[in-house]
Amino acid sequence: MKKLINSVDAVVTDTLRGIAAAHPSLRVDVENKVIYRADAPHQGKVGLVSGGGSGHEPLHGGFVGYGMLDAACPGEVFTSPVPDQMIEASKGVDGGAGVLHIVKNYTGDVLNFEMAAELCADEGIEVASVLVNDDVAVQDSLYTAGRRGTGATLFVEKIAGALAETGAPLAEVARVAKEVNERSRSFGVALTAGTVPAAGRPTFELPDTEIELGIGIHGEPGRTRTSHREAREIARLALDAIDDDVALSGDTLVLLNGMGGTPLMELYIVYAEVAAYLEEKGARAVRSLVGNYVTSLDMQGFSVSVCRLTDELTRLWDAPVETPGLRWGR
Amino acid sequence: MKKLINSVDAVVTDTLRGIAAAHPSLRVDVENKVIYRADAPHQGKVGLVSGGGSGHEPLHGGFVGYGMLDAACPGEVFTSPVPDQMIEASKGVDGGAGVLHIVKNYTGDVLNFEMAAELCADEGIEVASVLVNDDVAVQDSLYTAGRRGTGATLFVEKIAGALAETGAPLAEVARVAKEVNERSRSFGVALTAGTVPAAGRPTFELPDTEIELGIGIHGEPGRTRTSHREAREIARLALDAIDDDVALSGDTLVLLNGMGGTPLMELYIVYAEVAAYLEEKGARAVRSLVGNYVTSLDMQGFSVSVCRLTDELTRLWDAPVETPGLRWGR
Amino acid sequence: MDTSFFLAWINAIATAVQAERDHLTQLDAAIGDADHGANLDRGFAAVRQALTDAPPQTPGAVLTAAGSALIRKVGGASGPLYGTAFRQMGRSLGDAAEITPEALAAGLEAALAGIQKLGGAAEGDKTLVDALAPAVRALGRAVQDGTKLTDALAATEAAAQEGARATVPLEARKGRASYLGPRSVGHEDPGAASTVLIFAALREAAGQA
Amino acid sequence: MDTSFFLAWINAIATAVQAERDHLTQLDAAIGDADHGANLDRGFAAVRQALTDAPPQTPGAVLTAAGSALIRKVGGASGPLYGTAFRQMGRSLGDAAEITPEALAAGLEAALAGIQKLGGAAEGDKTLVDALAPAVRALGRAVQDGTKLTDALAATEAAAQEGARATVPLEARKGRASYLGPRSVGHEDPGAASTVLIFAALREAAGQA
Ligand SMILES: Nc1ncnc2c1ncn2[C@@H]1O[C@H](COP(=O)(O)OP(=O)(O)O)[C@@H](O)[C@H]1O
Ligand SMILES: Nc1ncnc2c1ncn2[C@@H]1O[C@H](COP(=O)(O)OP(=O)(O)O)[C@@H](O)[C@H]1O
Ligand SMILES: [Mg+2]
Ligand SMILES: [Mg+2]
Ligand SMILES: [Mg+2]
Ligand SMILES: [Mg+2]
Repeated sequence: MKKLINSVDAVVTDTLRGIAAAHPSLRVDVENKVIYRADAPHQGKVGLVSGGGSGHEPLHGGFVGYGMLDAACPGEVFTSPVPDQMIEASKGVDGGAGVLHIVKNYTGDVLNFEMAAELCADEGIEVASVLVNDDVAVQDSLYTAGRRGTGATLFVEKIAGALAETGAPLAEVARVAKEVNERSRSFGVALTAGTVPAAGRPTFELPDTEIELGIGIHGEPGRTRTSHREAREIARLALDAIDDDVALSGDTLVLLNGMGGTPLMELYIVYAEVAAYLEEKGARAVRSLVGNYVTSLDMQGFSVSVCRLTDELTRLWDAPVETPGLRWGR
Repeated sequence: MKKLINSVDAVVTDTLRGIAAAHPSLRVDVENKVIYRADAPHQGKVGLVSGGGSGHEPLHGGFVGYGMLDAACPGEVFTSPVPDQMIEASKGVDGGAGVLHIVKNYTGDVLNFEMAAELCADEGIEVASVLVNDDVAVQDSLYTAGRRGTGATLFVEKIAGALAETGAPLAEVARVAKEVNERSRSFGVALTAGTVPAAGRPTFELPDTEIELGIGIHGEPGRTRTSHREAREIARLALDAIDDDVALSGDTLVLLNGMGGTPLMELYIVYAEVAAYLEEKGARAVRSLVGNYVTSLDMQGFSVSVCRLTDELTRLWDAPVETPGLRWGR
Repeated sequence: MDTSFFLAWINAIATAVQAERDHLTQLDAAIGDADHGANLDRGFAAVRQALTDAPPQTPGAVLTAAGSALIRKVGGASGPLYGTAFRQMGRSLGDAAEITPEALAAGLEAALAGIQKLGGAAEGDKTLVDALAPAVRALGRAVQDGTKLTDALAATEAAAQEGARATVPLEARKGRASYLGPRSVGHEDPGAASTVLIFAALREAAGQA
Repeated sequence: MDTSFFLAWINAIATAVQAERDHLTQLDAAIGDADHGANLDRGFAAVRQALTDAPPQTPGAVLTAAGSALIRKVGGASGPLYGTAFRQMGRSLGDAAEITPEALAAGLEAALAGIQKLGGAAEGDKTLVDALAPAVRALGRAVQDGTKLTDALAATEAAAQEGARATVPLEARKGRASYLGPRSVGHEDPGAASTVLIFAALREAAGQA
């Protein structure tokens, strides 16, 4: 394992120190591991809090700022944060209008956020939660943990954040967040596995001739392994999985997301195929992002997320945002 | 070699197709390999043209837009573009106020841009050129090719672009571009080498215990190899090299740049050490960027670029910019 | 079993988790996200710290403090689950100074109930419940039969061990491993493996008492 | 030497460059950026295309067209350098239909001068000039001595080969390899190696003529 770190134990703290140094628009509580908008709380505005394991940067800390999150709680690498962080964050951003917890659907995240929400209620903070579960690679059923939350988290954070900025009440912000999640689907492909610092070697081994389909963002292996092939065909495999789940049509917002170790050049090459596929289906990517947004350490690969837009969602997507990871209109 | 591509020969064209699909603000001439601002040329505005080998994305195509470049010419991977591209681009962006060529100091780039500039002059387009040569890892002398152009290219493009947007004349825009270059220094470190698609395997081999110091952005090996160590010490090695060349002091603009295969988490970890080092020297990073901006395919590693700011440069850096790779104030 | 017995138990768990850290992480790498060993090691180090900083005075207080530290420091799925288990067990022991085998068995039943209420996993879902539930049953039976405590705890550990081993052929329905669907088959559940460590530590603590 | 001789030469270069593509790229990987083989292969494929699309009628026109195609299609350092070389040689040959050995030697001198004017490299800088300059001198001497053309070209190739080999111990002062400083020592310059191919192709063309 070769990484730019000081020590395996300090990766999260050192990352937070770097974020603090790089972004004067953020206030970073390194000890309690919470990243705030420097100007939080905002009186009368719903506070948005998210969090999850580290290793997915810029998610979530890079999305704290005007028009998106008010605070983010980074856990250890690939490990959900603890309730203390979420409680601290919720207190710090509550401007009297309540707090929305944006939770990716992983057992750990769900349990820890649930505990935090209960304790927040005890302290008189109104909390609503939205669960993001966009990953079509996972079979959903009443008896399983359900689908993972992946790339669509960015859509939810951006769009709910834009609505919160207008002064909308908690129930409304939670409603739009849920709608974005329901209208979004994702699928991921890995060329290589990432290496968790504490583990010291890649989570799984992939020969040079194979790829993993249906991977998540925690280095877990995918559902199936198949032969490596042209970008065009790989993009098609990913989009077929999405299209099988919910037919692609109309105006869409597309995130072509790098897993951390894949160069932008390759992401653009895949994006060209994604755009062509959508057109074939009679859908259109009217908004798009291509780059590293919801990563998995140094994993090579990509995920594609598609949100079927409504006029409201498009308008909220276009609204100004000013965060380290996403910025326009200001 | 495992890459998300359709074929080795099509990487540049396919990347351009992806850029075209993702960014409606750009006009991409895939056949002639030129990326333009969709609204170019601007009457009375100096046109900014840059270009260089592909594999450094988002440089240069990702920096085409309001407040930065008017056009970019991507060559084959790690190969400078050809004069035809530069001539085409210069014609396409000339709004009567002349064109500035921003050229990274590599023999190939220099020679091809020189030829293009001569042919542009023949066609009545006024061209000025600025050479970027910020890499302190290369010993400079009258008898060598001189220092490479690396991360500071982004500074030059942003700041000269901002000045051009004000309607400043060609000589002024060229003057500020040169000033930015003169005030900037860079140094790069690799943990692994990138793989040129046509070559099929990494340009050099590095054991798990070693790193390369003083690497460029073309997969060329560095000046020396040393043992892998803590991020803190590696950052110090890089900044010592810069500080030895020109003492670091005062207000600075810092780019902590990923080489393409290094996750943002590690870049932040290094940035924390960079900020601490500067403070130790009595300098301050008053502006900064942390991320993948001037990359080298899938190479793992980073480069750090420092520009000693003046009030004028700070103001121009802060001016609005709207490109796929850099965006604020609009 | 007095306060120092429970302190010894927790200590033995911490030592075992540290020794087996890499093994647990490797199990988690196969069907999870390669952090179970690191999670628990971080958690039980924090537990040790908490018990040193403010030494609890009753068995119940030891377990409640341990559970709280796990919830505060682990994160992930195992933090709230094991944390809740220890807290529920602590609550079940009340403020008694000396714990009978019957109370121990009842406490572990409460732990299991807490985990199942929180995580919703049934036996057969390929989670730590698959080791915990048979262990709790084995202890209950042994105590009812009046078996000697050390023998009862040996049977409990064996049941946990067997339950853990029996997770290998299962397809996961809960936790991260469930994302793998059929590919989760053929691997031992890391949480079940760490549950075995907890019962081995319990047997050890009883052997030394 | 007539137009078809020069077409045969260019053709032989293109064939050799394609065959040696990986070798040239590997040389460039050691001290450059691993693209010299790909660059020249792309360039000479374009040259072939250009010569087929609009067949030139004189030796000079063949070389000028080849040089222009290289400038248009290669990029990098070698594109303008080799491109200029062929264009300068083409200009030096004028519109003669038949080229004497003396004119060939003069043409290659013009090529060398063009490269040195553009790139500023002297002998010993570890560039293609280190193969080209001795080859041009060897041809000049042989022609002056009235050596038979095939022998003269064999001597030329040998001189290029020796010059290329002599780049191994040098420290680069021009081109990308210069960034490596002392670490460029111990490797053959890729451009020098491709220059050898050009002279081998010339000897071959003469042998077949
Ligand atoms: N819903 C659940 N109920 C009971 N145990 C669970 C549940 N989900 C996960 N687990 C247990 O947690 C273990 C994983 O713990 P850990 O790796 O520390 O957390 P994470 O899965 O968040 O990375 C699994 O092996 C499993 O035994
Ligand atoms: N200034 C120069 N003068 C002469 N030859 C040069 C000069 N710079 C580079 N070269 C030659 O170019 C070769 C490299 O060509 P190539 O790899 O195609 O271009 P690039 O260096 O742009 O990648 C070197 O091996 C060297 O022989
Ligand atoms: Mg985890
Ligand atoms: Mg090159
Ligand atoms: Mg885990
Ligand atoms: Mg080269």
